[in-house]
Amino acid sequence: MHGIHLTIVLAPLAAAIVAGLFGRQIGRAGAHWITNLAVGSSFVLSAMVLKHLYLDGGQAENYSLYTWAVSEGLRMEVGFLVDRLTALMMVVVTFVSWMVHIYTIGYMHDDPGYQRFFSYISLFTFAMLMLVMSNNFLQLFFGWEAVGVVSYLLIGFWFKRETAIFANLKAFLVNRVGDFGFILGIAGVVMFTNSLDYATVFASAGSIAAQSVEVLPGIPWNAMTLICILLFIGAMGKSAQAPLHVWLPDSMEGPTPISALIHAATMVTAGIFMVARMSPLFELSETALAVVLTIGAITAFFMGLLGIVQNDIKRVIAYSTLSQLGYMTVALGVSAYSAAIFHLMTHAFFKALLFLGAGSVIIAMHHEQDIRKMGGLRKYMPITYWTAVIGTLALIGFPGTSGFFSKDALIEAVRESHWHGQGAVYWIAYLSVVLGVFVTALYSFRMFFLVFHGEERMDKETKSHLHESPWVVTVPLILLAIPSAIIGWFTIEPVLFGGFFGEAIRVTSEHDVLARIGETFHGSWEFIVHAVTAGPAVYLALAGALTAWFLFLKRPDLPEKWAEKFSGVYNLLDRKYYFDDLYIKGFAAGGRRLGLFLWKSGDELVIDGMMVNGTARSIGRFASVLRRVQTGYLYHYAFAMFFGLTLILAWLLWA
Amino acid sequence: MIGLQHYLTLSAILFSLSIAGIFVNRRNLILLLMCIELMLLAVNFNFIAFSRSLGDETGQVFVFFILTVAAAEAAIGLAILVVVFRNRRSINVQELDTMKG
Amino acid sequence: MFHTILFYFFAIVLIGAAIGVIFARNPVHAVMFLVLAFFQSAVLWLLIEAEFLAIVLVLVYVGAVMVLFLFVVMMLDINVEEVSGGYTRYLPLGVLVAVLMVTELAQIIWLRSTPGISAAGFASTPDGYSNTKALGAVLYTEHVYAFEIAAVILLLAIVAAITLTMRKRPGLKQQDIAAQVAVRAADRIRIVKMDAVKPDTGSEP
Amino acid sequence: MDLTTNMLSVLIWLPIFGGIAVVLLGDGRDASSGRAVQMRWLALGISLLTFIMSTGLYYSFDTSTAAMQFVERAPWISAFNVEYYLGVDGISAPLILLTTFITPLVIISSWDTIKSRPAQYFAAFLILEGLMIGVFSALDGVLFYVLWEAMLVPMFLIIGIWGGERRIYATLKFFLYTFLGSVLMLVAFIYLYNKTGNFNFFSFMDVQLSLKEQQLIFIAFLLAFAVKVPMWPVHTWLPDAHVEAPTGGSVVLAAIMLKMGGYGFVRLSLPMLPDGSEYFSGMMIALSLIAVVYIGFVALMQKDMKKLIAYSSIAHMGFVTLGFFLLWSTAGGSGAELGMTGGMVQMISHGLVSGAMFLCVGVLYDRVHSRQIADYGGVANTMPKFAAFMVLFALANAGLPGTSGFVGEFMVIIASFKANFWFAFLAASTLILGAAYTLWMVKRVIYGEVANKNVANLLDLERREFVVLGILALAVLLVGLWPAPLVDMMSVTVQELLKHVSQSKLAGL
Repeated sequence: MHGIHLTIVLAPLAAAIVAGLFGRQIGRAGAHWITNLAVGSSFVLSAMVLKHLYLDGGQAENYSLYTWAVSEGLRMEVGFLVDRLTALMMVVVTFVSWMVHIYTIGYMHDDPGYQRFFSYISLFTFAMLMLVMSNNFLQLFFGWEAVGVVSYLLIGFWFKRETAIFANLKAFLVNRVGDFGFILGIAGVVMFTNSLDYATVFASAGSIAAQSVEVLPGIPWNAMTLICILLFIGAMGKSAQAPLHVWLPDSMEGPTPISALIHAATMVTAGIFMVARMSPLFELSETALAVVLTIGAITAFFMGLLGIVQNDIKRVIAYSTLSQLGYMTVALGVSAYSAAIFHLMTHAFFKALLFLGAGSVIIAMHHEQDIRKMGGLRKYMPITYWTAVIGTLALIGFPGTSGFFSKDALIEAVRESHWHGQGAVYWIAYLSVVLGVFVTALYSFRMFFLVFHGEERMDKETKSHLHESPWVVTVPLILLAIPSAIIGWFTIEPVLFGGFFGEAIRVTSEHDVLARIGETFHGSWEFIVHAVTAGPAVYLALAGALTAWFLFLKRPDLPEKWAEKFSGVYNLLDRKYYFDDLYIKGFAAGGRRLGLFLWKSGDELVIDGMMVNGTARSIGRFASVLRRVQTGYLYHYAFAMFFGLTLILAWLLWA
Repeated sequence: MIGLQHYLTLSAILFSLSIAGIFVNRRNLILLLMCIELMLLAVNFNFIAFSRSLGDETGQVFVFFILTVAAAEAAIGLAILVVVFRNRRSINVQELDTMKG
Repeated sequence: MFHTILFYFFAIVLIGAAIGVIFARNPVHAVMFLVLAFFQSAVLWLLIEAEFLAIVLVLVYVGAVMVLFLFVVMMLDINVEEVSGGYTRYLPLGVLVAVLMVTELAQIIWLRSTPGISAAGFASTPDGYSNTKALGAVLYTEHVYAFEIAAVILLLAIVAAITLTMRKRPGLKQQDIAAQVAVRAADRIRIVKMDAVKPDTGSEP
Repeated sequence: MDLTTNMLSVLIWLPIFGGIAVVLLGDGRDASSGRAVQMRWLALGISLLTFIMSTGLYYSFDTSTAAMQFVERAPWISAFNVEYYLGVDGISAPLILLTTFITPLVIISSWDTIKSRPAQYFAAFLILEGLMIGVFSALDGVLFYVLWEAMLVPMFLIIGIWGGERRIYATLKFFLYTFLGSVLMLVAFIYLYNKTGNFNFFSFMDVQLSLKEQQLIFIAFLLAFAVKVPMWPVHTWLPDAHVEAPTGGSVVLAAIMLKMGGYGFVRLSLPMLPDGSEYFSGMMIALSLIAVVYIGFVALMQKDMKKLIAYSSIAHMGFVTLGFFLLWSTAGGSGAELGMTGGMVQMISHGLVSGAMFLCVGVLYDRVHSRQIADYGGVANTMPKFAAFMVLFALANAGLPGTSGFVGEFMVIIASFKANFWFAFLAASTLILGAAYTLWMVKRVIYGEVANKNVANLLDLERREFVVLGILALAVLLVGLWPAPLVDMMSVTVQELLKHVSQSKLAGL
């Protein structure tokens, strides 16, 4: 299997290098053929790996490829850990990536940077695979940063746009804030275990939890809590959890395929994957889990609210992504790691589908992204429309769709997570995820109705050119719609309750909410019936959809009126809770001002002005006094010599 | 009896006089050169006196060399003086202040 | 006793001559005073049996160096009025330093010297002692390198003096060998390109 | 001549004599003359030959011992027991390789951009190369000092003759700063000589010194090395020197000369003065962290690309000194080896990355004759190949895993976490600050619409520039993806060194 693993990882890399360095030689067709072939074969091989591990009952493999460096007994290696968690991620990543590769052929058809784009997305696939297949923290961090960099390059793909290059810098820096915590977390792991290897670290997790550190002198902290929170800060950056979420909406400046691939399906879920992978650590710190839960809940609800007021089709989906990532984080926080991964998987399919559908709309609209200028597209773009229906239903959790299974299970898990206590944390989390369902349905259908139904608000010129997208665009939509619709039905049982992940995810028995739900689980159909009869979630979703229908199709005048009436709330949402203002005007501007101050006052005034040049100046002044002594007359010098001689003699004689 | 000390005293007086000469004569480069000759003479006195007192001829050998070098120095010094005079039409020492800081 | 009188006599004349050198208005007089000083020194050296050096002093110094001085003094058209005088300003300081120096040196010589040295005069030389011979014996053996170097220094002085004082007169025709050797064809001949001029045939009848 | 026994001498003297030959054979004419063309080929040949020979150093280097290798020893000034004593261990060998690697690249990069007196320019670099190799291999105080100071001369000339407008100010500042610092080093050497009777580094290591003595000598060394590194607050010569230096000068200055300071700390301060180092380690760590954070902010606001990179060099070198002085802050010394190895790797990596960054700026400067960020914008439109390199090196500068910039930072951050959470916290802030200042510059220079006519007329990389940057890019990636050979080269020596450092000299008194 080692050869297969290596091929899965290296094929996209090789394709990226060829397409990137020799793009001109192989031409446009060459670039998309080679990258598609590489990623396609990665997908096929990943599927084989998954089959081998699941159906054939193969053993998880954990091995190192080569030693990166060894110092002080700390082995820093590059290696693979391929268990079912990894294999599932590999399949999801390579599948979505492949779809996006195909889709790109149509979407980027006229772009001058065609080969470069293919090179980047293949490179991304490589980096993401490195991340998920890693068996140690070093390689995890490598993949972590590498996907960040490719994301940086891709957001700034249209580097002539000022907004794009602003967004990519912002994305990278905010991610770096997360990585800042992440690397400290890794350093903490090394401090307590002197190892970077997952297996070794997990084996000694208990001993970490038994120790404490004093970050602030005099206040001992549980070492595991510290490490987990630091690691989670990394996840917050990458998975765009509040308050490090600000980069994700802006990242929509990148081409739509990468919004689907990177900023919806794969990279942003890296944080979720990482926490799930670290479950043996997180399980040992309830404080850290409570932090995870709270952050996730806040993100899930409040970011969803923002989606309601956005008008850019991609930004609406971006805020939806934020909200769904919040859901996953909540699942992590209640120790339902499997549920988080399950939602991650279904979300990857339907969110990629929605993004690609949005991209299809954008092509048709000639790169118009404002949903207020769309409407009634249903009859022009039937395939896009129907796939969007599936995607939207999955997103809001319509019974039977994949999103329904994952989200409902997740909400159930939160409800069962009584071990967090009945206090504020529990209720914040529970209310957030439940009310979030309503919000999700509201913004999803708002967008859906505004784009596909209602009056046609686009101008004549655009309207005359409206037509369905070419097959390279629609085929991926269809291929993604299929799992979006049905995969939940088939996989919920094994993934959540069947111990699919085995040893990959470790949950202590008192945290194991999924096991408790599993006791009452009797098949997918029962699950649907149970949800429809018992839970408020399904009805909230329907209510949200109806509200959207009422507000944006029936009475489109109402939202505007309300926006004026409640302008305070509306502004708060429209300005995204002022986070951007805080970061740009507060931190970024403050940093620049501090830099200017340190440079002008510290370096130039104090060090250079007073210390360096000041010394030089005072020496100069002293010298200009002294130079008067140097008259230039030789006899003066001779005289000084003799005079000195007599004085010395006098001193020797009479002193 | 005339001994070492008398000669040394004489030499000291001669030396001091030539120093005074250097201070006093600041207009004339030739006089400065002559004062230097006088100074060397004073040094020679010391050498000879000590040589005799210690009964070692090396001191006198030194005087021999000093005379040689002094002759060479006088020749070059005078040559420089001639060049200076040719260039500046004067041998006034106070005008030679290019070393002024 | 006779020795003592001679010493004091010549010493006083020597000091007087030195003072003369310093204060003489006319440079020629100064040179003459210097010559006198050298003569007195030679005699004083004779008194302590340094005959060779005494003679050399007279021959080389008085005979050659002083004459050189005289030549220069006379050759250069020095404005005596301008050169002399003006020394009164520095006179007190000069005298002060001189007196201070003499006092200090005298104190060292008379009060602080090793007891054995201060006592008597110089020891008399053994019979058959020849100052010149003794000097030669060390000069050409022990100090032969220094001797050679001294010769080189003298040669250097000759060369230096000549090169310093030699000058090119504008009218003089001289060969510049370096320039002749370094010359290239391009410097000597210049090829001028011109349009060929046809003989004007039109005007020919 | 047996190469393995005289290897170091050959490496030192080949470029020096080569440089002298280039000066003697070259004339003072400008780059267009045929003689100048021959001379740069000669210079390139010599530097390449040196590099090829130095690979022999790598292949026959024994990584299993901490003892000095390729030792050459001969009396030099016997009156003072001064020796011509050379040798390398795992600390100096990588730095020598870095030197021989960078110099040919510098020569190629200045191939026809130096218009006046090119032969002398190349000769200066060759001589500088030899002297730098000498500093890295000298094991005798006087030899070390002489080479250390001699090194200033070619650099002084390179900045002073081929530099920019304010070159005189910059050279004077550079020279006085570095010279003042190193004079005290000589004093310290003489003091140690009085104690031991020779200038041998090993006898300096073995001699017993009281705490007071160690403190004073440490300060003397500190001034010399801190200026070279440069540490805050004696860093202000570096931005000025870099800005005024020609591209090649900047590259060598950043890539190799700054490493002298770090090298001095590990070769002299730490093993000779363990207790003095311990006494001052808190201060050293504080200064290093100030360098990382303070300079990170200052770099953010620079308007001149070279100044920005110069400031980022200071911040990166802060990691080096941080890694070196962690020993006494960690519990039981755990993390010290990691930190020191990290510091060493960081030196090598910084040599590659900052050199490459300066070369990138040089490429732009050669075309537009401006280093101001504001004069550029949208360079990627006209120079796509260049943009790719620039972005790669910028990311390496920001410490991206997979590039060499990451390796050292990672090790040092991990080690400093073992010492104190806040050390690691402040050190890790470079992740944000480094990315901010580097990528902000990239954003303003590389990305965006074509800003002006100069940018619109830019020509992409020539083959020569492409080769130089390509080689550096490969090196940066190689070290980033597989640092094991480099780390293995150092590890035994670092362990041995730490054994020395953790042994107090006070016990015997």
